Amino acid sequence: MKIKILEDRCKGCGLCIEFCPKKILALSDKRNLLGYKIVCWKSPENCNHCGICYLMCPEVVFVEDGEIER
Amino acid sequence: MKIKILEDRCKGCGLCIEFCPKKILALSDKRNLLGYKIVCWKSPENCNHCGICYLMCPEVVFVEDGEIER
Amino acid sequence: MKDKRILVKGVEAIAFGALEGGCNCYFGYPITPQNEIPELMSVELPKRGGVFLQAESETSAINMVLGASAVGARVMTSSSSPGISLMSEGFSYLIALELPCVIVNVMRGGPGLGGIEASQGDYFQAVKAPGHGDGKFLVFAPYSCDEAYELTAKAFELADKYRNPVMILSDAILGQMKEPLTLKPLKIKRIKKDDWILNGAKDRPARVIKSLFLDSAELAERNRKLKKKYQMMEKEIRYEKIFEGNEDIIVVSFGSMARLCKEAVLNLREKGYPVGFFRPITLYPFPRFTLFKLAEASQRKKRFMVFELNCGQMVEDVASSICGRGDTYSVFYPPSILPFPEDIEKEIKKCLKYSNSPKV
Amino acid sequence: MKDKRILVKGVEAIAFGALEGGCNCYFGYPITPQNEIPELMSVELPKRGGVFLQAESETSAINMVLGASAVGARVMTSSSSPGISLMSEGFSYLIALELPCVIVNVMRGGPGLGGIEASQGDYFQAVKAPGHGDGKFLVFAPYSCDEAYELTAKAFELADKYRNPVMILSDAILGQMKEPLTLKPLKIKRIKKDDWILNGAKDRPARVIKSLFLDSAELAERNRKLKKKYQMMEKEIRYEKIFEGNEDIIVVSFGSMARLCKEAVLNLREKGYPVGFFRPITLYPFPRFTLFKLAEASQRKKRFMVFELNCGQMVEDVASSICGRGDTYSVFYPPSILPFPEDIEKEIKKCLKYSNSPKV
Amino acid sequence: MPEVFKLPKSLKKNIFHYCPGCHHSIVHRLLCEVIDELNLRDRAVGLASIGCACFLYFYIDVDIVEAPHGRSCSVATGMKRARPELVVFTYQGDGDFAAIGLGDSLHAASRGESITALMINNTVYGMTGGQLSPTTVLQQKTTTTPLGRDPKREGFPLKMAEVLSNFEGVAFCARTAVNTPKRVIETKKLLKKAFLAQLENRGFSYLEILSTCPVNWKMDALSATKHVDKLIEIFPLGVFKDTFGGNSEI
Amino acid sequence: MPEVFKLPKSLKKNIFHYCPGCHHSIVHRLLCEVIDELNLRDRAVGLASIGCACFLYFYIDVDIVEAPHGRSCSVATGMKRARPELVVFTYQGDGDFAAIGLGDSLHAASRGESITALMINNTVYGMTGGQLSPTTVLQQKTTTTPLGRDPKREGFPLKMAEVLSNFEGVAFCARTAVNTPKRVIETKKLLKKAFLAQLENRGFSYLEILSTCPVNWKMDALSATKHVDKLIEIFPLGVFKDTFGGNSEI
Amino acid sequence: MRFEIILSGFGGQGVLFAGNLLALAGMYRGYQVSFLPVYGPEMRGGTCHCTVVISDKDIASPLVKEPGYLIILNLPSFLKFIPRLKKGGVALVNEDLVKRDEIENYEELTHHKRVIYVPFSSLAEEAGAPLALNLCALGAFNGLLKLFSEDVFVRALKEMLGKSKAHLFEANFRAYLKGIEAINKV
Amino acid sequence: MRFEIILSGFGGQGVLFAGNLLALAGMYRGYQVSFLPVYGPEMRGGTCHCTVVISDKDIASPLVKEPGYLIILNLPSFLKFIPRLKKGGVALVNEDLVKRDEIENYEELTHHKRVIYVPFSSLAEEAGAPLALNLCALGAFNGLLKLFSEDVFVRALKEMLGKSKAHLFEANFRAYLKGIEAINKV
Ligand SMILES: Cc1ncc(C[n+]2csc(CCOP(=O)(O)OP(=O)(O)O)c2C)c(N)n1
Ligand SMILES: Cc1ncc(C[n+]2csc(CCOP(=O)(O)OP(=O)(O)O)c2C)c(N)n1
Ligand code: SF4
Ligand code: SF4
Ligand code: SF4
Ligand code: SF4
Ligand code: SF4
Ligand code: SF4
Ligand SMILES: [Mg+2]
Ligand SMILES: [Mg+2]
Repeated sequence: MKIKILEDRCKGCGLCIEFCPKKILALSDKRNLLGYKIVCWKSPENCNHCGICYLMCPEVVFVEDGEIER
Repeated sequence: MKIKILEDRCKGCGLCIEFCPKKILALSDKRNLLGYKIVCWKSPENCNHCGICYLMCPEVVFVEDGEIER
Repeated sequence: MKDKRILVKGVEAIAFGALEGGCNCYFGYPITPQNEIPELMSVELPKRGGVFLQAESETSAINMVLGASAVGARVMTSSSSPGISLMSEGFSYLIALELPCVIVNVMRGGPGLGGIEASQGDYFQAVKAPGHGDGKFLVFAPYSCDEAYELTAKAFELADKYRNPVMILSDAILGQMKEPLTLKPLKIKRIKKDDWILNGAKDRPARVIKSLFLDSAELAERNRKLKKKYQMMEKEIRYEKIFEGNEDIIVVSFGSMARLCKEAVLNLREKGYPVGFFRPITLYPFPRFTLFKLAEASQRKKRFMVFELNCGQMVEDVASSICGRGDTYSVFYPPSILPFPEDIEKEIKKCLKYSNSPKV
Repeated sequence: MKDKRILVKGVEAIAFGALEGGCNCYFGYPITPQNEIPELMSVELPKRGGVFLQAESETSAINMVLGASAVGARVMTSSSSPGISLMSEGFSYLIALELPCVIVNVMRGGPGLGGIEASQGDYFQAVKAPGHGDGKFLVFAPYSCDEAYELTAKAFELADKYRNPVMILSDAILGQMKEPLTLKPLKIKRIKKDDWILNGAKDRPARVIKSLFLDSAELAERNRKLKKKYQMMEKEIRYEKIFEGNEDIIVVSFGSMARLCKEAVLNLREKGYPVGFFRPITLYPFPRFTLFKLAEASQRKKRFMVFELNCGQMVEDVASSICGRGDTYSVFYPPSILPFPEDIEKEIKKCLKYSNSPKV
Repeated sequence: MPEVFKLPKSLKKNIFHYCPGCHHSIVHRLLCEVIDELNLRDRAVGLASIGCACFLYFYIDVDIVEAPHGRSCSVATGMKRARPELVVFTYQGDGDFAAIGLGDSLHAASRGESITALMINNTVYGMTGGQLSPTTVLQQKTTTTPLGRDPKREGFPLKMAEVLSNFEGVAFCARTAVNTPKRVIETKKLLKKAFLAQLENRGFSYLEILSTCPVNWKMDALSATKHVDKLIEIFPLGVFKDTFGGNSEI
Repeated sequence: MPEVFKLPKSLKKNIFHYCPGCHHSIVHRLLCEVIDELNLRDRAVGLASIGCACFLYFYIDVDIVEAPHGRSCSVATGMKRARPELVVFTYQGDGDFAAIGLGDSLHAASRGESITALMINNTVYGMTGGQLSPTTVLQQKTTTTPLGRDPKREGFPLKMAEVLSNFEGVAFCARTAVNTPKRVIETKKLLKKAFLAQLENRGFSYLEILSTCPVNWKMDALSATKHVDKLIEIFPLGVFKDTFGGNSEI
Repeated sequence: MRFEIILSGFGGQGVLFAGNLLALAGMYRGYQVSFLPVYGPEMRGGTCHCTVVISDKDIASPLVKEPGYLIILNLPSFLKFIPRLKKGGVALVNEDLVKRDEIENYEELTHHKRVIYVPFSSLAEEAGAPLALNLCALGAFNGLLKLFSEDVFVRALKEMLGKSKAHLFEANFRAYLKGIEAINKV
Repeated sequence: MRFEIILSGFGGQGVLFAGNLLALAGMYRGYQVSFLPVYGPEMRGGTCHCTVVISDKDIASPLVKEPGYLIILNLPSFLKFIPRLKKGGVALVNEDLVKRDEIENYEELTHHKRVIYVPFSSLAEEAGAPLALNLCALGAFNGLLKLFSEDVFVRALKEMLGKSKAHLFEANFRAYLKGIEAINKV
């Protein structure tokens, strides 16, 4: 399974970054259309698919690749 | 102390009669201006001035003689 | 005598009318002088598989009405002046959400707690501002038990038709007096609501019933739509008139007061006085145009005497309807001082005598 | 420059006006677009030994106002349309109990939740039926921060003077815009209330403040008394007019809308168009007589264009004031679609061109 | 032993308008006795709530204002906040306090307003002719529950004293009755405590008094008075919260 | 373990309007998951209450009606009474449910209405800019308590789950939070139970969810999320009433 | 033909029941009728009254300024309504509770008015139905005016009593007959 | 003399602060001013804007249909307000967030309008005050129009920051100066 980041939705709140047990997420310098700096992978290869980022993200940014994007 | 019955106020509810420990009160056949049959003494001489009639009467009918009447 | 004739209070006639109109849910809170409505409904509705619930306040009652209406019930509430005030916010939402329902106000004398005798003090509230914003009710003012029965039944149909609350504006005389009522079956249309009610998004997109429009254009659009609806409602305008064209004076009055006035006018006409009678039955939309025409009916300038059980309210609508084409007189009886028909006759005769100075 | 000039929102100007008017108690509940009032009061009142309390709802807020007023406080609440509706019953009681207070309504677009942009949709509610029964408020409609400050301060004096609630009817444009306010000290009278307030029956008979009158005559008497009071209030009528007598068109408008209209009218007058301007500042009592006189000012029949941010409300009062002596046009902008002065100019020019058919 | 056979000073001489056997007026008398004994007349303000007791001012000789139905605790809040030196009490029915007024009552309690609230619980709406009240007991017939209160439909009787005892702002909270001489005497003590709580600024004080409504219960005065004993099985008497300490003697 | 990385079917694809770090939308997602898993979409009706979540209908794909501020439980009552086959839930803020709506909420609970009420407790009025709420904690600064909530002036925080647990009509009543992954999972379980209580017609079911309001708390998203732990000291998490029996596993 | 009647007495004297019954009987007889009670808290204590109109034409107003008939069950009612009785009108008065000599300016009050005293309370007690003095008064009224037959009255009374109070029919009817009997003797 | 300005950007970009500050400086300078923000839930997410009018005459209407000036901090704002800019009007645009090539029919939109690009975000970061891009924009604006002196501006800024944010003065003022500097180079 590949996790996709729906960048449009991210508000850069940092919750996923904080709670990811692998500490593999970070804020990038890139801004989305809403003006927020968005989340990005530091080392996706270390992801254990625990789902915590999905659980904690208030914006439903992390989805399985293939889920319909808006 | 003499207990006076303010007949105008009585509504004949019977609470005093029921609770008087001496059972010396009764309803008379007389009606007051409001149309209620009013309370009366059966045997005032047996009164022990316990005050229960005063306590229970919803209409403040029993007063010490000399209290201002309306 | 195939229709049953029973002796009932006006408020009972309203309740029977509601049942005839297909009312299947009632939510309300006790208040004099209309308690017979919930009391009757609490017996009748459960029998017919309907819902009766006494709410903990008028505010919650009107919001239960809102909920029941949103899922498709023919629902009603009833109250009296202070209770109606407590429903104002709910009224405004019902209008905005375009939810049909029937509201009965058996007015009592205000302001404040006031008194429970007959009054028409809530005329303005009913026709001008049932709540905040520009919303309006369709307002019926019956003046007899038979009419209360029929108008209330009809109210349910019209509420559904326009997706708008309909108010029955009554008062304590009509509400509390008994007179014979003919319980005749009426042809009240059931209107299909499957296309908008909330009943679970089964095999269709989910629906939203809302009044919040943060987009200016959308909000304006919604308001224009409502305004158009009110204009459409003019089709429902009803009134009663006794008028041949040459009367000098036209007595205007509604509800119970109109009963008293009508008796006075009929008496005077019998005696040959040139007095006509006009009774708006829909208070909103107001029969403006008919009144205007009445004012223009002949060359002679007419006097419109507006009799009300309040401090003068409907008189403003009469004045603005006739646009200066006649003179308007306000004869008002503040809540609780009821005139007798004889008193009204006297007032009219006085007015016939005196000159034509306008008094509004 | 001895008076301090600050840049504030209209709602802040209202709050400063209240403090200048001697307000010492505030009870209210948050609602956009007037939250700056309670927020400012929560800082300022405690500093001055006054009372600020956020109620759990508008209904309880207005009843806290009632309590504070009964014991003699200069008390105020503020809200916006839906919250104002929830206060209707309380309003009616305040009027009936003859308790002074100041109520601010920073209107938003209704009905229902509507939108929070500028609207004048609660005109009818404010001037015709703040609650059930025949009660009335004295209603001020400021159109600038300076005026909001002065009228609010004055409102406290007049509320005490008439023992009647006074309403400041504002809207989101005036409420939320900032402009310079001159914080000048005003001469607001303190009115003695020792003869009626409830402060413990020490060395005097106990007092009762009530609105329940089961005796018909008493209730009618109370209503007549109130009606007389409203007539007395006509002394407080205020308006602004730009008019020389020969204008063909008079633009009538209040509050923020009047700012837009005034700009349009001034522009047109500069260009030589025969256009006058009339702005009621007291909405109740309404400057009926002045308008009537205006209509009669010259032989030529005038056109009154009534611009409002609603679906047409004040236009009815204008029409009934001029009694057919002129023609009335309703130019209405349902809540949230705001015209610019340019648009208004266009409307006026259109009207100048076309013939004289009355439209109400 | 209270002083009997004396008309309390603050009791007006008007004949009560209550139905025969209605306990409202017993409570009125006790209230007047307490006002007299605590010397409150000079600074007391009472709230006449909407219900059978809305004419409170005809009987009790203190400053009184009428509150809209259910709003007494909010009106009292406004008064007390504006003039903390006043002693403010409400006199409310069960419909007024616990139905339409529930929000106002509980918020005042929760804020710990220093006021004294009295709720006369006769389990019906007396004034309007005997409709269901939040405190109507299960199976009780009223004019809007012709078949008796059914918990499936109308839910359960609200026990206000119990509910209030869980609120931090509440300083004193008790339920009593006046259907026996002993309870009348006890009620007066509790009434006094309820006022003392206010005088000492401890917070919200509440006294619930079980009462009768013979007319709407369709009973004679005596049966109604006895029937209160049945109510006590559902609404137990007692002090539910007392910042004076459990057994304090007044 | 819930099914992660799948957009719930009943979640609309609109981007939430909430501020960064606001937990409202976490609850939205969980709600959608539960609606999907219990297959409720066909017969669910939601109440969008006035508060930051008044746009519920932009996100949750079930029938939704807007309720006036505080009235959701009454509106829901009307719906459920008229159509008992519907599954009716409210989504309310602490201001909506416990301030202006307290009467409506408690009466619906007391009547045992078969509805599910969710209260998102962020201890302030988010929508209107951060004013005092009944659940604001002591000393907390809000725009209307610039010096912090003082129990002498504003009273004590209202603990709705505790209050409701004493009502006979309540079938299920719990408090939870979504500020850690574990709690998110737990919350979903409790949400499900709250709906099951309705599906089994047991009475009123209530779930209170502690939430954040970073903007009005004047914190960044992360601190706000952590701060919920502090709130839990005042508003303990747990199941306060459960007619399913204490330890039932869903 | 138009009869305007005001009935008045204490709260417990069954005045509203009697007025309602009267109107109902009138309706069964085929007349137009209206019945206007007082209601609300006014009912509690003090006097209680109602207005009945029976007519062969439509009744526009249920209000009556000067009734042609009064049925008076107690003293306060007498004092309140006698002044409104039409000249030449008839008042049926409960002799048991209204004593002529307790009334100041009695002559003036009753000038040009016919006052018929009947001891309704005692008669009702005699009939074994002390609470039915209202029925007794109705008996007297109909005995005087003969507005409707016994059949019609019985039907109306049974309707008014309904199932729950059907057992009271006999006693009530006896009191009614007592009233007729008494008026016939006057 | 009358300047009509609309400022627009994201919620967090300090648009309302800048607008308010501009009006305040105008008032200190002795002009009539008005400042009309958007408010309420609209503030949450999406674009946020406000209108400032500065004039030497009374300002009747705070509403502006076709502003003479725009201060645009992000792309959505550009798309929303450029069409309303008066012919011949000037738009100061945040180059960092508004890319010409991301805009369809750019030419048409900006016909007869002067668009000045300044990288407000980067400049603010350069100034060590990344959040002060709004001040940077104000610098550019006043640099262009020279409506008020530095004194007046400093007084207004200090007033706006109040005590609680006084420590931010330096950073904000640096960003302001950066803006002036940048515009002078254009
Ligand atoms: C807003 C409003 N709703 C309803 C009423 C009618 N009303 C008067 S008293 C009352 C209830 C009285 O019951 P309770 O409070 O228990 O007092 P009781 O008469 O039983 O002593 C009601 C509903 C009213 N006056 N105002
Ligand atoms: C009758 C009424 N009063 C006030 C408001 C304004 N208002 C909107 S939301 C809200 C409170 C929101 O607080 P809460 O319920 O806690 O929800 P949150 O925004 O915190 O999620 C208020 C007071 C309103 N819309 N209607
Ligand atoms: S939790 Fe979601 S919104 Fe927050 S930073 Fe991570 S992806 Fe972005
Ligand atoms: S799935 Fe788990 S490990 Fe992978 S990014 Fe998300 S939180 Fe980190
Ligand atoms: S004082 Fe006691 S004994 Fe005497 S009458 Fe009263 S109750 Fe009976
Ligand atoms: S208790 Fe009072 S009212 Fe009742 S019968 Fe005795 S004296 Fe009369
Ligand atoms: S109706 Fe009930 S509460 Fe009211 S006075 Fe009569 S007995 Fe008392
Ligand atoms: S204001 Fe608070 S509750 Fe509302 S969206 Fe923002 S963070 Fe969430
Ligand atoms: Mg009661
Ligand atoms: Mg909240």
